[in-house]
Amino acid sequence: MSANLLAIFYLISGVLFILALRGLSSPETSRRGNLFGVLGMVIAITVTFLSIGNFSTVFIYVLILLLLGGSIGALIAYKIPMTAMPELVAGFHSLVGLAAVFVAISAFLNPEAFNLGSPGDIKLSSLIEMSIGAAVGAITFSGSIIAFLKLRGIMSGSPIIFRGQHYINLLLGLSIIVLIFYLCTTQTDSFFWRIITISFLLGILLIIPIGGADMPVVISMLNSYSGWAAAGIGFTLENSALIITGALVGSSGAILSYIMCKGMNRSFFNVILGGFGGSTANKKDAEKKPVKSGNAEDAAFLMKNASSVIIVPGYGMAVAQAQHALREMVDTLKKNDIKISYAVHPVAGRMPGHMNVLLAEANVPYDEVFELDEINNDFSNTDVAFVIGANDVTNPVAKTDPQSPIYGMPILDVEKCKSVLFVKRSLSPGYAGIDNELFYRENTLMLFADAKKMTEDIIKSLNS
Amino acid sequence: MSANLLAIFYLISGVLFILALRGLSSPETSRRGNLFGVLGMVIAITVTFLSIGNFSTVFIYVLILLLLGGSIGALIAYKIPMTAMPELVAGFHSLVGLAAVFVAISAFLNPEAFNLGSPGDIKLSSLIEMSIGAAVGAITFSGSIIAFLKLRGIMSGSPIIFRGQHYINLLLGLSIIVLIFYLCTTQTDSFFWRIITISFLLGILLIIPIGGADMPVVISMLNSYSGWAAAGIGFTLENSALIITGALVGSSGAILSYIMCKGMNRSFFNVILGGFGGSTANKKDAEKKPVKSGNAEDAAFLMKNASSVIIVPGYGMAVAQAQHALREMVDTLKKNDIKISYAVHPVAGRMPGHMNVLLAEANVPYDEVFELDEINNDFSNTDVAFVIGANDVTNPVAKTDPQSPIYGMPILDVEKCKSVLFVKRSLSPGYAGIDNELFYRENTLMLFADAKKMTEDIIKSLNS
Amino acid sequence: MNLGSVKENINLEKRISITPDIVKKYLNLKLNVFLEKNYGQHVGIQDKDYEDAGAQILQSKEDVIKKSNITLQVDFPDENLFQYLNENSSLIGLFDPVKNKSVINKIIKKKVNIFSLELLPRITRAQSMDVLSSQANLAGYRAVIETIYKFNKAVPMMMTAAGTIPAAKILIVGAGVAGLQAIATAKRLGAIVSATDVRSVAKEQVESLGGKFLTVDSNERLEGEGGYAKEASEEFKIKQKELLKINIAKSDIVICTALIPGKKAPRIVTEDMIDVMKPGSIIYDLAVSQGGNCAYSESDKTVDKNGVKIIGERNILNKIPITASNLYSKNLFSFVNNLLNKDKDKININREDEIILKTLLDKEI
Amino acid sequence: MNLGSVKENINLEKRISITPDIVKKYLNLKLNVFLEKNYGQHVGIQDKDYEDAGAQILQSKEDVIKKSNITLQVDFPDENLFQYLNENSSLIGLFDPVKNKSVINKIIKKKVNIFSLELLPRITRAQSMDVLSSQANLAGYRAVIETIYKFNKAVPMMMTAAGTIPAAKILIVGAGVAGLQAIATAKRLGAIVSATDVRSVAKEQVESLGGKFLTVDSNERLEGEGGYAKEASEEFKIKQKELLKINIAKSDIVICTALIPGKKAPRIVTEDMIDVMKPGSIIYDLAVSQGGNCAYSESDKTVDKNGVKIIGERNILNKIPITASNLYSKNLFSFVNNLLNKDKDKININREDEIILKTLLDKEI
Amino acid sequence: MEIDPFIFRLSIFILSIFVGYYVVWSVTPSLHTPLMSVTNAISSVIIVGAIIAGLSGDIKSIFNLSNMFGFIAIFLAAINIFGGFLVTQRMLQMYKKKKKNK
Amino acid sequence: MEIDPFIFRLSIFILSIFVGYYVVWSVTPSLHTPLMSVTNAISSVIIVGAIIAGLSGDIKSIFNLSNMFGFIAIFLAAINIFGGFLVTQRMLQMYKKKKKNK
Ligand SMILES: NC(=O)c1ccc[n+]([C@@H]2O[C@H](COP(=O)([O-])OP(=O)(O)OC[C@H]3O[C@@H](n4cnc5c(N)ncnc54)[C@H](OP(=O)(O)O)[C@@H]3O)[C@@H](O)[C@H]2O)c1
Ligand SMILES: NC(=O)c1ccc[n+]([C@@H]2O[C@H](COP(=O)([O-])OP(=O)(O)OC[C@H]3O[C@@H](n4cnc5c(N)ncnc54)[C@H](OP(=O)(O)O)[C@@H]3O)[C@@H](O)[C@H]2O)c1
Ligand SMILES: NC(=O)c1ccc[n+]([C@@H]2O[C@H](COP(=O)([O-])OP(=O)(O)OC[C@H]3O[C@@H](n4cnc5c(N)ncnc54)[C@H](O)[C@@H]3O)[C@@H](O)[C@H]2O)c1
Ligand SMILES: NC(=O)c1ccc[n+]([C@@H]2O[C@H](COP(=O)([O-])OP(=O)(O)OC[C@H]3O[C@@H](n4cnc5c(N)ncnc54)[C@H](O)[C@@H]3O)[C@@H](O)[C@H]2O)c1
Repeated sequence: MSANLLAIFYLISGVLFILALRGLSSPETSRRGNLFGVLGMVIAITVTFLSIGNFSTVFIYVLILLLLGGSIGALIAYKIPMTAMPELVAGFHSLVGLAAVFVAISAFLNPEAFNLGSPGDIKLSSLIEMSIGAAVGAITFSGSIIAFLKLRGIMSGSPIIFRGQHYINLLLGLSIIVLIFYLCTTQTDSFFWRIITISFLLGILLIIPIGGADMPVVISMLNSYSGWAAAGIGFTLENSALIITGALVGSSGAILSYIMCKGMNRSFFNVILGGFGGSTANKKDAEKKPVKSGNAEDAAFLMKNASSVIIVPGYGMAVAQAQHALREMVDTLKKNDIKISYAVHPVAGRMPGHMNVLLAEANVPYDEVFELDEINNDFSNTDVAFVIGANDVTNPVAKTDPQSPIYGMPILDVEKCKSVLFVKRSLSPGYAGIDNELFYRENTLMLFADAKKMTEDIIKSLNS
Repeated sequence: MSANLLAIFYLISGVLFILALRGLSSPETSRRGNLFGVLGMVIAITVTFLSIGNFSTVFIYVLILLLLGGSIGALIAYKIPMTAMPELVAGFHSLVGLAAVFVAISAFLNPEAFNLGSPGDIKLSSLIEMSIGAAVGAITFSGSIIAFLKLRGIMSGSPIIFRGQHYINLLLGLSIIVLIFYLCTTQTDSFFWRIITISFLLGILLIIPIGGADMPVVISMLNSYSGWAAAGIGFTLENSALIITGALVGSSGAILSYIMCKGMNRSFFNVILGGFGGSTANKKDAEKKPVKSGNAEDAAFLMKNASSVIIVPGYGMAVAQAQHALREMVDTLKKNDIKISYAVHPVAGRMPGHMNVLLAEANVPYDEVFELDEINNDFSNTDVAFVIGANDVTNPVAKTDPQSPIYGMPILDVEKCKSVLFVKRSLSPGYAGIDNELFYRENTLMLFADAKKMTEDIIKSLNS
Repeated sequence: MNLGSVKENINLEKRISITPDIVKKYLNLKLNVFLEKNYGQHVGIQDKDYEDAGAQILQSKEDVIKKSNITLQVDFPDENLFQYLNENSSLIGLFDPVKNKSVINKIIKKKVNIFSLELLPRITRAQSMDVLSSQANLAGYRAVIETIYKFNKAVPMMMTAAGTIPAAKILIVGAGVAGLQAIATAKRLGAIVSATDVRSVAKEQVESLGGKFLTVDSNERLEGEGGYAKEASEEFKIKQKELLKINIAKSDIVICTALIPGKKAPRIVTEDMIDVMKPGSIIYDLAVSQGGNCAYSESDKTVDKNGVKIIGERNILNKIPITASNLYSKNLFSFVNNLLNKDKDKININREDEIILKTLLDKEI
Repeated sequence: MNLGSVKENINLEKRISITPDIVKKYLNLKLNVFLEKNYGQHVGIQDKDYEDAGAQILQSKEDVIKKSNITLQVDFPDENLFQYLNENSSLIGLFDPVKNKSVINKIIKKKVNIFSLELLPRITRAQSMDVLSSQANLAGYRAVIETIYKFNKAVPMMMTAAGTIPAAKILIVGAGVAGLQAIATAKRLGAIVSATDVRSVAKEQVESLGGKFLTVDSNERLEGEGGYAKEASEEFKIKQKELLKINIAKSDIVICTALIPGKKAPRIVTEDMIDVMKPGSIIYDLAVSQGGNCAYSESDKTVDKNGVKIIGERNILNKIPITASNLYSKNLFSFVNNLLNKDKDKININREDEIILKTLLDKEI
Repeated sequence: MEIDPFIFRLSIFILSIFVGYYVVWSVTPSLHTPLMSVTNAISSVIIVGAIIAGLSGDIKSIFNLSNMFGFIAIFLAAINIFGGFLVTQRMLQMYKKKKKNK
Repeated sequence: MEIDPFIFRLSIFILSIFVGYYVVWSVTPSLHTPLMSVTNAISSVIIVGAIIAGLSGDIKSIFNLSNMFGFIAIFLAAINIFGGFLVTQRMLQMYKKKKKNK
């Protein structure tokens, strides 16, 4: 296979990878996007084989390795519960990181195979590239392992912070640079190995101060690192597939973590460097039971893809005066052919008929408003319950715990819906002053915000 | 200057152009974006000079040409009224197109200078590239000229359509391809000239069937063509600045025309191919007095940058039940520190107090609602009047024409505002059945849509 | 020039023609204002308030009328006062010319220019004088308040721990000025509101207030001149009847406002419809003085038919005399202002002016 | 088991304890329902309606009481009927134990279990029986309707060709259940609503209905048990007075709902405040039967002070008897349901149950 | 006047960074998790390097240290390729199911 | 094993197309007119070609036909460069002014 043809194919696979990411811009095209990714990978692997062309027995081993690894990967992918997604991705990252390190080592050991010179006399530029690749790969590897352990719960999710942490990291980083410099000037093996070792250490130290809540950002950042590592190796191997894809993954991962930080209202640098300021907040989090909290986009997505939604208004809607926004949100949902009803609990709010006043003000048609008895059986056939500023009136403790102050009150069985969205500002209790265990359920997503603000944001997402 | 350094500088200027376009993603960064563009251009030109390096007397001529052209350009840029912007851009495009043609001709005449072989024995790939560049450049040139003439009013803005138009265009397009093929096989001069001639013709034919209203789309499309032409030349000259920039301009122009079509609810292909279907609508437009019609973004932009806005509600607001959306829009504006009042005309709507009922329903505070006498003097100090579904109550004919059925009615002097936005579905009259001359005023922008829809769209724009 | 007003017969009419605010406006036009003693006392306005505003209080009706070049009233002054009316003076009010021909003729004989504001043309320029609109609007509002007051249930929907109170269903017959304001008021209170009318443009107007429009399925065009309705055909009436019968049976409150200018009010709610109404329901017939839209309705009486109350009041505006007077007096002021010449120093009966031409009763009838 | 109810003294009390809908619910619990002849006639419910629902109509009060194991009333039955009450039977109603000690003692002597629902604890489980809430809610609604009916102006703002009608200003004193519903109703009608209360949580609640809260600047915590208010200190009262004086002068309508459980209602609107009110203004004192929040207010009278009307009614719920009865009877049903044992075949006076313990008047008082 | 291929690679690298930057901004936030997993899967193109490393050099000395590292890298990357794409597919399938229910 | 530079240029070309595609989507619609005018200005990089064309070849024969075309192209492109960027600046200035008024 000619070098030109090879380069063209690598270009094609790079473009396919771009299309893969692009596909995710909307759920409709997302699956096609994934297929593009697969195709790109197949092309890249195939032409690589073809370019080497020595279909000896070794080839069989490689194939076996490929299939073996593939089966393991597939097995993991099928077996893993969806909730373990973040740690899975972290685990996978560590593999990429390690692979990058190994490729770099291999090139370092046998530079002739890659046209990079001979051992002890490797081309300067290649040497720099491969050590950067190896270092970044090693950081990715050990960092991902820590992230994995934290998410898996094997290591405590709370940040580990000690004095001078940032200085040590800085020192390690600088020493890597110094070592690369020495490696280039002396071409001594040992420097190379030290670079890798220190990088492993740095990876660990970079991640341990980061709290569990920030892990998704970290994972995306590690993703970015693995991209840069691949790009580094790509330069070494003069392989444009690696360069394109590495740069793509590198920059998209970095941007993604930035976007996620913005979404969570956290400072990007604090998260990446770990432990700056954010530490106390994290400590408090650790003591609480875990809740799943989402944003307006998640809520919009869930409702847009539902066929029926029940709105459960409560006192918080009244406080936020969110009734008009709510009505508008419902109008938007209705345009998507989603069936909407309102479930009004007899004591929702702070005065008899409180919700009715507000819903009437927002011109909600009377025939969409149901009282508890009329609608309580419908929750189990409903996709989403959108609980906006209500709390006590959904609390199942009223049915189960005779000691509870609200025992015996009929409640709206929102938990029977496929998903429950709770819009409120915090985990604080309602009028009765008791905790609501629904907040911690599997099928609950908390939307922490002022009810009006959140509803408006959901409208925005629904429209975009 | 070494070829490598040159390539790096070209890359830098390409990146600067990317940043220039990127800067326009928000008004705040837009001016910086433009500066990036200038910088990129300066770098590209400078290194080109340096790469040639023969600072002979000729160099002086070139400099003079540059400055002469520059002064003319600057003069035009300063003298032209802002309203003539579209035709100006069209005119400029024609220059780029022509320049591309000339560069291609120059290369064709003197291929040695560009390392492309010798006359009559030009490298195949270069020949293809330069003929594509020349053809696209020629189309851009003649097309832009037509667009310019139409917009300037020298040519009629209405589409010129004749039977078989599309077939002729197709034929011309095919013949260009055939000619390129012959040119490559025979290396005969005359084919090259014919390609250019036919392309000029094709450019004219492509644009004449397109109506004046669609011109902005066309201009953007021509922009795209000029980009592709530059890219073609870039391949010929093996110049990465031209390739990067050409591809950038080419794709961004195409996408921009697509986006604009979507925004205007027109089919992209109909517009680009011209005359498909849209013709009748255009003819009707031509007979009416001209109104300026805008979209939600324009309205949002105007109001966001105002310091005070007066809302004038009318019967249309009631029909559309837009009061809640209106209230939300006002809330959003208030967050931007814009002073808002509502001006309620005594007979707005169809019943005494009609507007008050609806504004109260939307919880508009009473102290923001003013009657005619209280507020009529304020219009002259107000930036924007947002007239939503009102018509008769703003019609100045009530003051001027004793024959008019509404003569003698006091009216809200909205026309005294810096800008007046009218939200209504069409130019149809209101209750009194008379035309409102305000629609045709300089400082009026019509927002044709259902009042609720438009208000919601404005909210979206305000938030984005 | 002098302008005056005497006390109405406050048993029949509680509105007044001049409020203290308006006195000032007349003074600005250089008109003197004369009022009878205790002119507004029955609505809580004291003579002192008038004097503070610049009016002059006279002891007797005669004194006022004798002094006045323009006399403003709601209803006729007492017949024995007619003798004191100045020749060429103007008398302005709501005189219902169709019913009061003889009285009017008496006044015309005295060479008094009598203007009756019901006759005002519905042109844009006359909107500020349009008494019918201003008063009908309040009547529509008040009719809802009256019925809700008499209604033995709560109107808005309330879902409470002790069960759900369903929203009351209110039907408005005739969606003119009064009907629309009734719709708005009922909507505000949380009722389920529907309305019907013969004019097809009414549909959009009703919906613009959030009400439901009951459309009679017909292609007759019943819009008459000036936005008023024409009388409907028999076929239309039958269709309307079918539609209403179903809807009235479901309604808790019905408010009737349908009128046809110069004709007897159409009879829309018939006996059989009332028969099927739930006991406790209420019908308010605002059209009662023009003959009524509803069977059984009688002026100033509440008729009870199997638990359905049918209320008819000749003058519902007596229930909100202050607001009604405020608007009425402003309407009169606009009218007087238009009646004066350019220098505002004399009355100028300009028959070119449609407003003056149509309202002036100068031929004996 | 049998359950019965006799006609109230309909001059004082128009509410009833059992509606036809509820009859069915009792039958489902296997209770027989006995009612006196013409039990609901005064509110338009005929004996036939009850019979259709499954109740048995008896000719006399004695018959009903003699048959009943559980007697449901609003107020006491006539004293001469006490003799017929069965031993160990239950009598349930609103008996105002503070005021009616002697009558209650008489009944207790008869070994009758008498339950007074005012004493219901405000716990979540009791919400469906909470008569005070259900009735106060309606009272708040109705108080607004009453005052607006009596008000001689229109309430909502209307900008019209004949001038602008300003929105009425309504002030609500006490933002408990009744106060909140009054706020909601007044808001609906388009009034400018403000409210005040001693409890600081009331602020958020008032604002959640779109009202403006007038905060007395104090750091006293006046929230008592069960969400009720405590009596305020003198200092607080002085501050409140200053605040209210300014605001009442601007108000067209004031609705007083302030109560402190077990105490005389606080006197909040004083003479000097009423002096500065505009003539035509109206005060409705819902607290009148507990002593009134307002100077001059008297039960079942409308007092006129310089044109300011002060209205006090002992039982405003007589004005919406149907809705009030609907909710009251449902409250009673929930209470009875809770009173029965698990198999619903006998009364189970379970003193462990806070609801029963607190409402049962078993010690002579 | 020959340009060093490194310059071209640099251009490609920089342009790819821009593409990556923009592509992600256009992804809807609700798809951020699948995005993460698909980029992870894609980043295993490193396998290209691994294959080269594993199969490079003389066929006889193919089991020397250098190649062994390559082999292991192939194995690791293979896990990631299959695992990554499949898991993404699974996630996206969830989104689809919801749609169909409708 | 040398790769033809054309391939690299092709890669650069294609990646630039992607960048152009994405860049435009992120521009707010209210800036579409300035966007059009700035891309127009940028498209005058064709001047690079023009300069090469104008100044290429032997210094003595510099006024032959080929170079003349180059010269004219320089002139045309120069108009566009100055005109384009300046007009864009003027437009953007308007946006700024409005902001300041506030
Ligand atoms: N209806 C009646 O007559 C009446 C009378 C008195 C008492 N109650 C009692 O009131 C309760 C009513 O239940 P409910 O579910 O309606 O209310 P709730 O249980 O009191 O819960 C209201 C929730 O709304 C949230 N919230 C408050 N302001 C908000 C805002 N601006 N944006 C978003 N969320 C906001 C609060 O959580 P965050 O603080 O985390 O945001 C709170 O947990 C019952 O316990 C009932 O017994 C009813
Ligand atoms: N207030 C009263 O008591 C009363 C009573 C009777 C008559 N009038 C008369 O009514 C008029 C009131 O003036 P006005 O300015 O309020 O109303 P108008 O002059 O009647 O104008 C209303 C405008 O709203 C537009 N519109 C209708 N539906 C719309 C929708 N869904 N979305 C957006 N726009 C919509 C219509 O234009 P498009 O069709 O182009 O959308 C129409 O031009 C006066 O002439 C007055 O004399 C008043
Ligand atoms: N030009 C103006 O400035 C101006 C001013 C005020 C009112 N108007 C318009 O004039 C129109 C009539 O107003 P009005 O209230 O004085 O009218 P009205 O009092 O004469 O009649 C009341 C309503 O009853 C309806 N009606 C008549 N016969 C009916 C029947 N058989 N069944 C059902 N409905 C029936 C009429 O259509 C009208 O809507 C309205 O549309 C109003 O908007 C115009
Ligand atoms: N737990 C429940 O389920 C439940 C049920 C109903 C009501 N509640 C709550 O109980 C509280 C009281 O309700 P209520 O209406 O029966 O109370 P209430 O009738 O006893 O008093 C009415 C209001 O008057 C206020 N008040 C007392 N003194 C005052 C003064 N000097 N000045 C101003 N205001 C004064 C009180 O704070 C109260 O808000 C409310 O907050 C209500 O939400 C709870």
